Amino acid sequence: MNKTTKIILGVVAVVLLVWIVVASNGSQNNSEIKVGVILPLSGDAASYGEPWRNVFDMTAEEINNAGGIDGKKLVLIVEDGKCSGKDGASAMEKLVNIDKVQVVLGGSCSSESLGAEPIATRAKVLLFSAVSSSPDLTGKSKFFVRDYPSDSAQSKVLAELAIQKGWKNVAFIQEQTDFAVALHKSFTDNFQAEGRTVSKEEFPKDTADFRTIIAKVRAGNPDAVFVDVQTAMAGERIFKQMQEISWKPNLLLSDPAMGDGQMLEKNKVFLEGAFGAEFVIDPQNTKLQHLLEAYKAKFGKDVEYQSYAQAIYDQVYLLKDGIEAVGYNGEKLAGWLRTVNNWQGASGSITIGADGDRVSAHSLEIVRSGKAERVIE
Amino acid sequence: MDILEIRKIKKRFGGVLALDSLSLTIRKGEITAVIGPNGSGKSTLINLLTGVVPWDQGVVAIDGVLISELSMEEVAEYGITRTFQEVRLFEQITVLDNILVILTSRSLWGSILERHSKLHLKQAEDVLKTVGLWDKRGDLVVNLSYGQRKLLEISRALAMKAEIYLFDEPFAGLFPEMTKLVASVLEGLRVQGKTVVLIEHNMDLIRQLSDWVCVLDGGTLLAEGRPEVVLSQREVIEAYLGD
Amino acid sequence: MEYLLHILIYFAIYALLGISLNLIAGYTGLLSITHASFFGIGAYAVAILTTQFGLGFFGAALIGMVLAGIGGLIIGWVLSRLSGDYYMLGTVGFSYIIFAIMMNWSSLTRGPLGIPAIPRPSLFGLGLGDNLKLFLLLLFVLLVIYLLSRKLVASSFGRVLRAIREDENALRVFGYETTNYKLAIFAIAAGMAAMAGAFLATYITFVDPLSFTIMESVFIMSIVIFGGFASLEGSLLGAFLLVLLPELLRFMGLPSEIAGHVRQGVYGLLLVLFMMYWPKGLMGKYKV
Amino acid sequence: MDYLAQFTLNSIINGALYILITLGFNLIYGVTKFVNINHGAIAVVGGYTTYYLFRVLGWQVSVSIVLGVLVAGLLGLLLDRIVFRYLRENKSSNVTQFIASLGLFTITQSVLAIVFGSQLCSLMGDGPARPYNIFGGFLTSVHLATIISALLAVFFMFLLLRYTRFGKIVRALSDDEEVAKIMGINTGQVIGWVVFIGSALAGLAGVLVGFDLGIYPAMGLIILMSGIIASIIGGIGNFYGGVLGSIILVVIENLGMVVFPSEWRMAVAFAVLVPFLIWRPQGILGKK
Repeated sequence: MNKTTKIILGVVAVVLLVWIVVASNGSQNNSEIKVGVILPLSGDAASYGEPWRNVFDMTAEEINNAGGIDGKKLVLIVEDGKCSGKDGASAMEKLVNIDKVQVVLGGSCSSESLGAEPIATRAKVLLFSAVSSSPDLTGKSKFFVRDYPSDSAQSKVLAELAIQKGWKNVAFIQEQTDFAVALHKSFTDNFQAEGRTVSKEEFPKDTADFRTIIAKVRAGNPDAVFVDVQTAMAGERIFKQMQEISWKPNLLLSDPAMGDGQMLEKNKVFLEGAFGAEFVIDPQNTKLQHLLEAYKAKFGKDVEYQSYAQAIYDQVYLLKDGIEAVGYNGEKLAGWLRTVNNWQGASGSITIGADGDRVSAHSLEIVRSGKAERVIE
Repeated sequence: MDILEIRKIKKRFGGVLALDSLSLTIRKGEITAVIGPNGSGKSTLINLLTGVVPWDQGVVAIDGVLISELSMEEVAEYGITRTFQEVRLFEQITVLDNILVILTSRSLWGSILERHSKLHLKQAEDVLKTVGLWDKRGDLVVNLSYGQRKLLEISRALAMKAEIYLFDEPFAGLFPEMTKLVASVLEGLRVQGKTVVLIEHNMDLIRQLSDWVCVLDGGTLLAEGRPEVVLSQREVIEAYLGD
Repeated sequence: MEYLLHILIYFAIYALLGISLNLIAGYTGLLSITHASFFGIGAYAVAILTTQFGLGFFGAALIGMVLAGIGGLIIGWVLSRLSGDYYMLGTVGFSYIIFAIMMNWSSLTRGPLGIPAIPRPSLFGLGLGDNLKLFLLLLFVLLVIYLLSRKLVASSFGRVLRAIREDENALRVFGYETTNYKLAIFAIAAGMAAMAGAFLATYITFVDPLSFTIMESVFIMSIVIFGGFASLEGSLLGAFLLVLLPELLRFMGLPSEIAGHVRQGVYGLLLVLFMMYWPKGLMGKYKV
Repeated sequence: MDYLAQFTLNSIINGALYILITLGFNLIYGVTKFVNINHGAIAVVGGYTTYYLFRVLGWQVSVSIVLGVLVAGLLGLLLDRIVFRYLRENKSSNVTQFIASLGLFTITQSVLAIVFGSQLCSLMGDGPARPYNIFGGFLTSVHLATIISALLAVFFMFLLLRYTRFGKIVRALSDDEEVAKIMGINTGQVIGWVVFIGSALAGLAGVLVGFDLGIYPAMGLIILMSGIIASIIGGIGNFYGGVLGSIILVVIENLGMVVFPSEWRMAVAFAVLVPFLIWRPQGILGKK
């Protein structure tokens, strides 16, 4: 590397620095509302980020076509959080300091939200997540709100069912994500008593080969198997490989699997009689149907991770109502969101408690010929 | 007085018997030449004496002390040092550093805390001057010519200030004036009473320099004695020209 | 300005990692892909000790450095017999084992949940909480470690390391216990990486296993490769470019779903080009 | 203990996959003498090509499989010609080539992610493959295909190496490149053929994984790591070593799964690698 290339590199480095300083006092022109979004777009969790990004784009386009918010155009600035605290913080710093947003929708992985939250609190920017479900985020900061229920509610309902069914040993096949870990923990707290046991086999995200895990769980001949996955696709791979060793145990599903109508339909024979708990999903919900059709029309395929998609869809519309009510200000919006009560969205009625979490009425459901039907006690 | 003695040393590499119960004595303060056609066991002998290769059977005595095995690190403690036939220097650092690394303290903490005394630099200067490389001290070794690298290896050995020097074909490929320089270095060592073991093919140099000659063939000692006696023996010449 | 500070803090952390890895890779010729694991050990030590045992930042960071140093000694000893791409494979193996411990030992590290709410450092009661003070502290540490490394590299110890890099067996014949030197430098560098991890933990106030994967080790290795082997200033330049380059790509307005992959692809391409045309890196003095 | 049958069958299936990967890897290592990380990504490319032809364009399945394997072989050859031949001619160390292969791996993975997205795509379409009950355990048609093709590959390679002139040359080359050169062998051309065959085998493995479990861009490293560990245990560069190593690794992994929780699977595999690296880096069958 002779002298000249070193000089060129030096110049490039200086230009970089100057550009960032200049760009860092960008401004919020008043003809549009710039809102930040943090999603995992590369690395291991990219398989979640891509479909969610489509939902964000579609929803924003829908709002803008219908006249935007207070007549202003909604502009989403998407940053890659790579599902890690470090990169979540980087994305947040950029959105807050360069794009000067008042609201950031995200992070998706809880690690992104945990990384971004301190920055949001310092900069008095609303961090509004539709997907992060880690219990560590509950009531953590005035500026953190989520329209996705914490997981303990869901597990409690399923634990009660298991006890009522008289099952003694429930085996978990649990994905190594914050969501799934929390689900297992709250289920165990509610179920493990009077001689009832919970066993667990974990698998890293994006595992494809479940053969040995399934064989091992089967060897413990549990009364029921809790398929505790973050995505319906992971569930689908497990069901496929269970059928390949023709084993049909009693099944409990986490809500990402239970909420994916398309996956239920495809595996309806195997999943007949499987239980799950979701916050009130009724297929007749007009907004939900509209979301599914609009997504299919725009992207030519059914929406993946339906339970998250609807939470994202509602989140953007909730934000629209909030801005129209209290204006585009992070602090006021954070306060306003906490007052939301029984707001009708694609994911049913949304009420957000004082601790910033969505109060959920998780209801027990059972799969009947490919459909998730509510079980009325 | 025998400073180095090996008795009935056997060394086998897979099917090949490199050294076949070889016995040899090296006298102190003398230049002993070890000659023989390629594959006669010369390099194996040197590698054995510098702990690179363990021996299967036999005994090695240094200064009368019997030792069962020799690791590379201990070789210096026994006052032995060597040069390498294929020239193994520290390529991407300077000539001076190649010498200083030999002079400085061996202990871990010593080397971290060591202040560079003038003594080290002086010693390095002397050693490099003897081989005429002092003005090249700032160059990276990788940029030196073949001859200069050979000379640097020799100066590195000198910097060790050892008792026994094993030179593995030091003259190979040298220009005449460099050959004279190296010859004078060897004679200088003899004057200081040091012991030199010289592996070389050039018969004139052997006659000129060595006090004693051992001829190896097929891993055994074919003959040994004064150069003029040994080199004229029929079977020695045959061994060289035969195969 | 806050954003600039954020990037400069990341630059300092990765410069620390680059310098420490350069001591092993550039000066001693041991290309290790475990560095992110020591980075992680330091971060987790601070996270666990401050949140569960109530230690202060500096005490926890020190313990983290000692732990990483011990880890470095063990891994260094195991790998001391290997060289070349075998050595690198061994480090990949250890890198994965440590990542699995971070991810699976949930009673200690809370596994994928990670550890939130890590306190900011404070010295004799005066808070060093806000980013500027934290950055100045980090800059001070970086300066100290940079100067220490320069002195280490210039000393006889540094010269022995470079000789080990060039021809270890030849050096052993001249009486050097080379394994001890390799272990020493490996432990020192591991400690420095743990210090960088400590700062990451307290800056982001949250750690999770996904920040310390094998690909992170490869990223730190590429800082040393681009900057240049055996040149501490090269590592500073490498960290400067590789931390700023991705941030710049954020401004490029690439459609963000492919921006991440484009960045990954570009940096892979650079790895290949550097190995082919500039194996010494931009300011390096040693060709691997 | 009826799951014992299922465990053995699982071991056989995984063993077959590892054999396919190690066969290709070992063959290439024998002549190029460095650990090529991109080998894993080439397997995934094979899988994706077949996916694109068969599932997207709707071509005939056997045609798309053959083309998938060929594309993988050609890509391996192409990259060898562009990058690694240049490095070989410049006498680059195996470490340099290792890092270059790491760069290529990152590029291939990013391109796949951009073109096909990061979603997992299964070549099987929906629905499970039909299971056959074999003494208590279950195998599907895809698993049978995997086992048969692994056996065929081993047999074909055995014949090729043992009885053909090309085989003798390859064995001479893997023993000692200089000797082979002296014997007047055009090593460049032979290496080209070996890389092509090895990459094609990797492509086959990628296709079979695609049918059985489905593929996603980041899968390359996981597939390859097991292959590398198996090669080292058995004896890297040695034809039988790969096969033996695969069987041993699979047995240890599955035994480990009985004792340890399943999330420790890869960590167990690496933990097995470490003692081999220390005491027998050349593997069971290899020579020093």
